[in-house]
Amino acid sequence: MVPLNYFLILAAILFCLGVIGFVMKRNLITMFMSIELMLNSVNLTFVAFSRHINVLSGQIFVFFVMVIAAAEAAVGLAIIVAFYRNRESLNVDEVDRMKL
Amino acid sequence: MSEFSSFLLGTTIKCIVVIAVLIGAVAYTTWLERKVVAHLQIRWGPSRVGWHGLLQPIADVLKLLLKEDMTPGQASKFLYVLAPLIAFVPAALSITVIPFGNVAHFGSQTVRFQITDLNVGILFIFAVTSVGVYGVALGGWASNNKYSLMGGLRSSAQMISYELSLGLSVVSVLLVTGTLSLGQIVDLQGGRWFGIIPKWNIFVFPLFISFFTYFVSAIAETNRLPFDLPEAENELVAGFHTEYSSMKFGMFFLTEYINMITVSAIATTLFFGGWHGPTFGPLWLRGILPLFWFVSKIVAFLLFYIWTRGTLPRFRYDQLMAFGWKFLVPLSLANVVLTSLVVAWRA
Amino acid sequence: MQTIVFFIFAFIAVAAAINMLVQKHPIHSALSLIVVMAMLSIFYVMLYAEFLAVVQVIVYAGAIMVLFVFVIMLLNPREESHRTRQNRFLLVAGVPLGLCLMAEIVILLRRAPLGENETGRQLVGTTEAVGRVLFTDYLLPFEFISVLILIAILGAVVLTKREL
Amino acid sequence: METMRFNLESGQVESTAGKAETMILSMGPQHPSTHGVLRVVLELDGETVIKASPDIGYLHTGMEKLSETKTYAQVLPITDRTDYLAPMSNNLGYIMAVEKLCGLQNEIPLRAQYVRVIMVELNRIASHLVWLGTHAMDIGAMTVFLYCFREREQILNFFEAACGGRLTTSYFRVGGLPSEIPPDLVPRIQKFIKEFPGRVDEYETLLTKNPIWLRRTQGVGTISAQNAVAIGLSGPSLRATGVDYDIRKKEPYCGYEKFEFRVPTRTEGDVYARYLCRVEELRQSQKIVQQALDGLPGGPIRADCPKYVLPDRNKMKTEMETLIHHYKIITEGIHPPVGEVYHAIEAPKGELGYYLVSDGGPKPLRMHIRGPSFVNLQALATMCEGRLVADVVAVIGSLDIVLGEIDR
Repeated sequence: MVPLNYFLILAAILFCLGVIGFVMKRNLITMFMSIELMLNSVNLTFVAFSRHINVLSGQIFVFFVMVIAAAEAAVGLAIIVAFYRNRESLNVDEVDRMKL
Repeated sequence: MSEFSSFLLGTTIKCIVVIAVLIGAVAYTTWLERKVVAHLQIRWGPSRVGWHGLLQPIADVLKLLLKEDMTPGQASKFLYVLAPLIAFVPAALSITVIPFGNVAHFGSQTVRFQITDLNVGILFIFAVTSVGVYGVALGGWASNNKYSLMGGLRSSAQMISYELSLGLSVVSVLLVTGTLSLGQIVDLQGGRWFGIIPKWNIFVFPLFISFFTYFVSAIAETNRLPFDLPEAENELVAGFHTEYSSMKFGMFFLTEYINMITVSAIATTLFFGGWHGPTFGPLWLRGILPLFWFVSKIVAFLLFYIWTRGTLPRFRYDQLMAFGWKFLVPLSLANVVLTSLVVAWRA
Repeated sequence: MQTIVFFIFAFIAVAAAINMLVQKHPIHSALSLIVVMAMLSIFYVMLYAEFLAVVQVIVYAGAIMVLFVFVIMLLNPREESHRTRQNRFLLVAGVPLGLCLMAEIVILLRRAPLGENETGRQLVGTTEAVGRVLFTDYLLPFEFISVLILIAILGAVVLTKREL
Repeated sequence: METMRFNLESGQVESTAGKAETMILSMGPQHPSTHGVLRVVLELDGETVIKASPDIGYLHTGMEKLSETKTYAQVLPITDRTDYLAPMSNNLGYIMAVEKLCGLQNEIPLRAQYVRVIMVELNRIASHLVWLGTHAMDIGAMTVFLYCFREREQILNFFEAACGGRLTTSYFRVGGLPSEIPPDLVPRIQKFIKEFPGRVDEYETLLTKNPIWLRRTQGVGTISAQNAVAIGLSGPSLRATGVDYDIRKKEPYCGYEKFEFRVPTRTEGDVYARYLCRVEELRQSQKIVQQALDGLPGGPIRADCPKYVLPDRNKMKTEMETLIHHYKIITEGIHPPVGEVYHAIEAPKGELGYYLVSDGGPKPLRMHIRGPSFVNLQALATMCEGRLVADVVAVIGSLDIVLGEIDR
């Protein structure tokens, strides 16, 4: 039996890597992937706690997070594609320009 | 711990045997395909290497192994090498949960003809096969060839679309059987109605519709005619594996045939009673016969595959997508509703 | 035994996550992320959440990440360059900030009163158990989320239409 | 994806900054379904074709120029190699042009004319069979291909029996035929022709009503009758648009007016219409061959015109004058009168015309071939615009082009 702490620390490491990626990366798609990494690490804590306190709710939340992540990916990637069409770039620094 | 190690040993042996048999089966599926298609087309097919060309698959493998292994100069090398592996491994993995025979007794040992009976068996297969898309998509992308890229894009779109109707058509089977474990699904299909009709799922009322949607989407999932758009050789040269040669190409080839076998095996398991069939004779024969029924059902499916290949022309890409989304998905959705109504009415 | 397995896979997960940040081309990052997700699926199995483990692979690796790879292949962007015009300090600040955050969480975890699993009950997240809870206690959120995903589909379709 | 545009005129790849998202796909010259060495430069938006520019010349062998250095008899083998799927038609077109040049067009004996019709119509069947097989294969139906080649093989055997060559027949001669056909050939062809309608039914069961085939071909590669005439389409591709133009009917040659047959037309002008027209032509050609075989007259096989036509070999051995004519024709070749002539026949692919200029010498001063494939290929760009890549393949297949004739 692996202690709960191990999972939580692993999740923390993954979450922070996600944060670092989100702050450092300038590519919209990679930033988006960093967000997914954060979501995943949170999922891991949910499942770990669910196991720890013997309630299934945690797993249900993970299920919901996955569905939301799917929705987010669909919309987010659509936005990225639209952005790329207009700017021919994926650099996030160019998002703030309002006009073409 | 000894129980654990004997389990480990048993499973390892099973895995090795299954993979070996599977690859042999693939080799002879290619032989079967070439032979049957040849006879459909009034020619002989392989007939020089061995009796009726029976050694042809071995010659083919040797040829593939000995061919020069080329990598395009501008290709993304790592992904280019990785892609065939990504395609191959999930295909081989998905066979692990399929029960291909009854429990047999050899002396004191009892052997179950299934590597492992997961209680999420079907979901496992879906999970594993959904990873297989990467092999095709990345293979197409990494080759740095426009034809390959288009093949890769086409195939990822196609596989995602048809996975939907594939999943939905399986849902109605789950509604009727009430379990995700393939072993239990097969067990439920034992016995007969009125002493004649076997209790196969295909004969349960709305399930023949789901069999239809399942099999059509399965043909699309395995990229076979009339849905072989990703490698449509007349438009895209060879699609995603245009640039592949030697054993890397062989891996893709192997994957396609393993997928055919897996899909047929799942169809057999879900709809045609798996390994069930008449058993008779001495004990050893009773142990072997289920295996025989299972294999013959799969061969029947493979023959159907080959027959369609010999008969039908190919869809166009947009028609394929329209067929999937406008016909198959609504049909399988309606079928799920119908099945649940039937199940509710029975309960 | 389990702990050893955990450490092996945890190491792979972290390495893959770091690789995701280090890689310049988005497609390599995406592949690393897929590895992380596969590892998480293994952890779910270790935590007896078998349904989630499978769904993790189907949804994340099989659908979401395919979408990512698909978009990357479609746009075929060049390798990322780190020469950004603005916000250069983020580059410098990012790593320390993240490390600080990590340190905080770890310190908090060490203080948190996390006892061992008190009840002897072994909770297994089978499909049936998860489904039962989902369709009784969480029916309303479930319905809401299905509407949400429908809206997302519509949104994605509208966004990718050529004339915005 | 790529901001480059291929300029066919200059042969350069130009940058079109700001016009992103189009991809240049060079389809061919080594591509499984561009029927030889055709290169089509496609400008794609996703999979939609914005512009299709055929790029030809990969098979150029200078046949027309080469003909100016050969005697009239030596040009004949060159014509085999233009449309190599219909060598008999090419031979006939060329030979008839030379005959016209020499003023022999009314001297050809009836038997020779009938044999010519039989051979040319068999060749039409063979050519259409290759078209049908490859066209079906382009759309993914493999089996038809082998069925078609089974019948084509028999026809090639007939050619071999008649003239010794299967693809490079070089069969007809100025004034008639080189030799009498073998005695067993007529019953063999009879037998084949009797079976043939059943074989066509066989192909049609696989395709004509197949829903996938219909979806792939109906409404694809449409061209209006007006456009088709403007481009100069001919043959089945033209008739599929509703224009009832067949040289065999409009300007009968070789005694086509004696045979009863229908010229199939459709009005849709799409790939499916072209398919139906050609399949019907298979049946009509079968009828013509049947009639020609039934009414095959006896008599001489060469015109009696010693200045242009080789004499009978036995006569040559006994008559001094004939020997001299033979010697002159063999050593110098024939000397048609000064003038120019154009003669067109209905080849399997459309109007095949030979234009010859004679300065009175033994070699043509100029020869030009009006090949149907070359003209029909022009329609490709209009037919493909706005369609998908897969349609390009279907359209190329339906145009039935042979690169040997296009590049010449």
